[in-house]
Amino acid sequence: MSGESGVTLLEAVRTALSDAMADDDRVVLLGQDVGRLGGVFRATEGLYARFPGRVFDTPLAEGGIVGSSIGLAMGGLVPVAEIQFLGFLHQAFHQVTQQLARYRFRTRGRFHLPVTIRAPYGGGLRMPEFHPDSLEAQLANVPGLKVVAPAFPEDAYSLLRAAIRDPDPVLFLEPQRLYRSVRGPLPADGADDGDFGARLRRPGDDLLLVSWGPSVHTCLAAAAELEERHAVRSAVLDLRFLSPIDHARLHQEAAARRRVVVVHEGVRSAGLGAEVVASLQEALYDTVSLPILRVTAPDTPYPPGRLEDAYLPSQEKIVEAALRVVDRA
Amino acid sequence: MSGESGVTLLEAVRTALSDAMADDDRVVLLGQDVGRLGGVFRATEGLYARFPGRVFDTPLAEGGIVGSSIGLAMGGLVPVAEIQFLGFLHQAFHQVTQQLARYRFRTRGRFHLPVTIRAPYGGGLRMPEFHPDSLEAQLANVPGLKVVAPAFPEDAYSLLRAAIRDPDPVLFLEPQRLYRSVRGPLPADGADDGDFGARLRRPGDDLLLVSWGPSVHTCLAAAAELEERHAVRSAVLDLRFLSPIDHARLHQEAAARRRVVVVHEGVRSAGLGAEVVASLQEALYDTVSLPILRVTAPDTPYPPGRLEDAYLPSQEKIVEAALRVVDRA
Amino acid sequence: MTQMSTDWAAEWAAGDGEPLRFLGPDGGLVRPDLPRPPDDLLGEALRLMLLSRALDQKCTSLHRQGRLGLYAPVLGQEAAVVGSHLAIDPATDWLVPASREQPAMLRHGWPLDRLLASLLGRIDAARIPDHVRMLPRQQSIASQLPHAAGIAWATAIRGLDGVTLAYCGDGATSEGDFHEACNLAGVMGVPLVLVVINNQYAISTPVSRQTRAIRLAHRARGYGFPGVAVDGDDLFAVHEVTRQAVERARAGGGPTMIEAVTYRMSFHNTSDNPSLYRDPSEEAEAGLRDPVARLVAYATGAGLMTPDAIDVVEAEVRAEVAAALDLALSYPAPGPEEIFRHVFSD
Amino acid sequence: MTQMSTDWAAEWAAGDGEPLRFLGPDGGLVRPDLPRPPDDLLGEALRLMLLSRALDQKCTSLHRQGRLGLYAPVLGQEAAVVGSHLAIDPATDWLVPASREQPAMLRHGWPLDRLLASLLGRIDAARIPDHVRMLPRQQSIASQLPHAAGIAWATAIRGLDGVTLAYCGDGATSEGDFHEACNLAGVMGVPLVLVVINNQYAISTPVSRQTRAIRLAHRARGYGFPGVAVDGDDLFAVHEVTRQAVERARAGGGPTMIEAVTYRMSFHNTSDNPSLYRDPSEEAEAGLRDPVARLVAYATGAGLMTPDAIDVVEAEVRAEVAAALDLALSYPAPGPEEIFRHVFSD
Ligand SMILES: Cc1ncc(C[n+]2csc(CCOP(=O)(O)OP(=O)(O)O)c2C)c(N)n1
Ligand SMILES: Cc1ncc(C[n+]2csc(CCOP(=O)(O)OP(=O)(O)O)c2C)c(N)n1
Ligand SMILES: [Mg+2]
Ligand SMILES: [Mg+2]
Repeated sequence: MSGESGVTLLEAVRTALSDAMADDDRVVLLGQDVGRLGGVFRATEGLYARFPGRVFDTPLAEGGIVGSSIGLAMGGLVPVAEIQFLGFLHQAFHQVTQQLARYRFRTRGRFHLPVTIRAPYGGGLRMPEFHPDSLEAQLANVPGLKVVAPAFPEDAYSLLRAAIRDPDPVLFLEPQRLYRSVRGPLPADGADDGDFGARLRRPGDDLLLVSWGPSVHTCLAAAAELEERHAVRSAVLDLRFLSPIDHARLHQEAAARRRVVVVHEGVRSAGLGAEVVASLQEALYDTVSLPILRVTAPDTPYPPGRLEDAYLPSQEKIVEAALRVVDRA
Repeated sequence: MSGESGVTLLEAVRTALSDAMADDDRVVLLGQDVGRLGGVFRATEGLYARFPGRVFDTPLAEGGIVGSSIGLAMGGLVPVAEIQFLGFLHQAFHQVTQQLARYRFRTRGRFHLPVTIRAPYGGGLRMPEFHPDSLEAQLANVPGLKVVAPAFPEDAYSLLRAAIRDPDPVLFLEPQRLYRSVRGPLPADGADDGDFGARLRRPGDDLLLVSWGPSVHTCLAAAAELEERHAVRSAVLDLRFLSPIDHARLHQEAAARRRVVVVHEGVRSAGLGAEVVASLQEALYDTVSLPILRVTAPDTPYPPGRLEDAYLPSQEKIVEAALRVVDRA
Repeated sequence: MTQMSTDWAAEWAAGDGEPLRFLGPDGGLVRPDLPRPPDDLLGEALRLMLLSRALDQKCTSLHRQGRLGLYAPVLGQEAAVVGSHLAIDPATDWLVPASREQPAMLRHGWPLDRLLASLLGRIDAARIPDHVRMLPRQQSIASQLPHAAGIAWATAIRGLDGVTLAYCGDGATSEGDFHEACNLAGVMGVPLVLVVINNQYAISTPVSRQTRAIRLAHRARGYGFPGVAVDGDDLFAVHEVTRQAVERARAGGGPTMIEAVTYRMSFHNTSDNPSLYRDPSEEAEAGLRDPVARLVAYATGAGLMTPDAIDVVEAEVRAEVAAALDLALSYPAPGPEEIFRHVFSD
Repeated sequence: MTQMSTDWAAEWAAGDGEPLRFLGPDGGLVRPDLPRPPDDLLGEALRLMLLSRALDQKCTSLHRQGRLGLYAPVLGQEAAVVGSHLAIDPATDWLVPASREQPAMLRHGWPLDRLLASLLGRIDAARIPDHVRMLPRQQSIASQLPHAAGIAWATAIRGLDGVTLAYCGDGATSEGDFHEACNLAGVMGVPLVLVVINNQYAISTPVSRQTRAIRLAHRARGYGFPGVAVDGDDLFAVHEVTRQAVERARAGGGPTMIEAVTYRMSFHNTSDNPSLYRDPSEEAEAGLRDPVARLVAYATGAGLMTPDAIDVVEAEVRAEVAAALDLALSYPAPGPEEIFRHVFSD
């Protein structure tokens, strides 16, 4: 799936932004360095020139970016804000949790906020502190927010288009490690398919690997190794939507296999994997009479440099967990 | 336990602060209105007069309160900061997650931060937005933080003393609804007992109710009703420590009963209850072959006024969940 | 007063920081160099200010009776709020309140019965009408300011001519949101008028513990736009200074920061007890600034209104509040299902 | 220069906002009214500045060879950093860097080999020695400023006489943390000297898009303490202005904000490509400001140092960097167990 053909995930993001701006002139972009530079990853490259007066370099203030996006939406625009790295969303957390997520509820629908917040996240690029942090569990605990995490160019395109069209706020988490390393086709008709569910990325009857974002690809690699070296056929479920989660699909795929491993880059405690396990336990307590293992980052801060290789959920750790779950059967 | 004798939880907090300041002159208090007024709940009443130059009213800026507490600790003091309401910790979230929680790790022990952050939280008092929010799940997802939530005056005293003595940062969550409604003794010797584990608040062989903070008391009321009206004997486990969780004790008490209900005021999705269930599922998948139910707030923003009665986990909902779990047996 | 050409921000900046004042505490005009304030302004303003007092009184007593939740009166700050709001046009302009600017919300188009409904927890009846360009009260101090900057920015991007009038308190100026909003508004040159209601207190914290700045309005220069401090108990000065700032914003001249220096004559809210942190003598002295008494003294002194005429207005606004309250109480209280509505679009 | 009595903040505030300058781009002294700078200052400063250049050069080439991670050079900002740091005493005072102030970190007592170890991921060897009063680099823009305010506050509460010298960039001044830290420092009157290194850019964002303020130093008045803008490429002006601010802070006179106006002559960091957002002609012109060339011109012009003597220093600092690098490379890389250490006290 991370083959040679098609566009990169970064190009898919850029194309989605460009098409959304072309289709709806209420769409504006704002963020740090998204203008002339085109963003530190070049996700907005060329848009500043192509859409004059609709792409804005902001001052260095995340709270101001999210807070003013709320006002831009109230003022009739459709802002797509970039937070340079997801870790820095904490600078704006009060605006996200207290304001962005609650205006519709607070005003009984008088105001609703078609705001999309894009942010690169995830490890593997030897980045400094904060830049690789995965905050999805904290965001999934915020009522009134939708959280989406694509793992493939096709999703990056269609889910970003859907996020921008959504009348409510969407946090769009972009796996930075995959920006240039993953290629794939864009959706045929250039639009999204309106499927807001989880997706099975690989079939397999023995075991279910559940993940999202960057670690979907680690799971796929682990699944390949499990098949080749251990004759264990693991299915890989890509949640895609982290809030709300597609519980129905999750239960269905887990029930079909009775063996489950959840994988994510965020820390283990109170991580989103816990929600996945809790959801499965309640629904399938008598079917999944097996431990559901979580392969995650440990409960320590994200370490510098090469140490991240030992910190992140690796192919090796996933294979090991999968074998444990299967052997127990 | 919420009997008539002893001190209120609020008095226990005040006494702990006062004793800590008397024992160690490096201890200073800061926060909004904690000085002359003694705090909006009067938790620091009298301390401004009793400890001149050691109790500070700060400007209205939570990030500055947490951020300067970090500096005060580096400068050789032991700051105890009050965030007027836990919901407003999001204004300071970047200082909490990126800075307070990580300096020891970042500097390989060159700096450690004996900082205590106190914050009232929880519902039931008809408060405006944000004031009742329960953020413990988000805090438990932050590596490098300890999170403590007392439910009784005795714990409010001893755990706050322990938090202030702790060489590392502690988030101390004070259940505001219990401030004046719960009474109890202070620890005999006035010091803490060094037990940092969960506590069984009520015995019972049929079922385990797991909770913390304000809802421990809702669980106790539900347990009483279950016993009287349904002859169901429910034990109540008060976690007390939300990060790290006392998994060993949790597993032990759950294994002994095989039926578990988790109760908290925070929203359900990615709530701390999910971590409790996931921890139990992995450890006891073959013992607890029953659904572990979560009685929590729904995945919606905290509602205004009387609506909170329908929003919060009530005695009625807990009893209902408990009976479901027992019947399934 | 539109013909006046003085640049108030420039005049203030050139001075020693003292707030601009046209109307003295005794109700006399202190600027012979200026034309007399328009009489229609006086009438509309006085009615709104008296309505505000009647509302404060009613809500406070309802709270005492346990019939209404927390209430934050605007008592003593009426000239600052009414004088500034009278300078905008609700038909085109936006109002972004902090939380106690009730008279501004009313003039902007939120019906009195709806406002009361919100205080009584009748959340659906309290819904701000679609045509009213106003944000709800903000419970998170200063968080409304980036929203105000964004609304004004959208107006500029879309080439509309609306101006955004935002309020915040002296305490709010210490929050990062205040700073980020002001700086963004400056860089983008948006049509925003920010009125800082400096009522000397943030709950128990006096402004002297809030900042060491002599005047908050000095902050504006650090954002590259004009700032001006004005006697917040002087209806005419507040109005004229705001009018000029709105005019500048409408003409594309960017934001202005106005510090209205006033005093919170009452408690922070109905759960607060000021005697724990401030001196009765201070309150007594501050009472002499009372903006309503000042305006009444001017009106009667200048022979523009008789005491009787003012009594009539007071009786009318009290009746208005009573009638609106009955209506508000007639609206249904929300059922539990409301918890699940309006989280996302259905 | 300690005998000088001019209040620089006052002189600057009285002017038109132009940064104070003692030493012109051509290396000539432009203030005949001032005594000649002390020669010992020149020697120490020039060595540090040349060492900084040698370090920038080495780290950049190591990065190009894939032997070192991201690196952020201080090229072009040496006078601003060195001139200000030379005004404090590492034995009593605290250093709170932003991130690229390498020469300040070195002078404060972080050995060069340790600094290089940090860039090479040898995290334990890089540990700041216990006796060195310095915070590590801060990756979260402006987040170090409340820490600096808190350290200075603790010094005041404890009655110690240390001063805290903190740095941040022009971009950092837009963050709420900048505002909250400055306001707190003002209210508490803490011994803090904040040097804003205005190098004209935050990655690709020019300061003109960062704020509409004419000079960032004007912000100080809004916090109630002195502010002053200085030519950041003029070692002597930066040093003297900082020295006076430190003196004031030590005497209990509270914080000062110093804006050092300079230019980021290089890329933001080794992953950045400035040609995408700025004009080569702009860089060429800015090159004329080069603080090192300026100081060399002064030293040689005034006959205080010969070009040969300067070549000797350059050779020495290059050797110093090379030796420190060998040492740094000899330190062990961390093993995976390090991930679990230093999360909490053991
Ligand atoms: C972010 C945040 N922090 C703290 C509070 C608690 N609080 C409510 S009102 C208030 C004081 C506000 O003072 P000011 O801005 O001067 O407005 P005023 O009440 O004087 O109108 C505080 C601290 C809050 N609501 N929001
Ligand atoms: C809170 C935060 N937001 C964004 C970033 C990404 N970032 C790193 S450096 C930088 C620019 C900083 O500019 P400035 O403060 O002027 O310092 P300079 O790089 O010029 O020394 C940005 C936006 C960050 N590190 N932290
Ligand atoms: Mg106030
Ligand atoms: Mg810069």
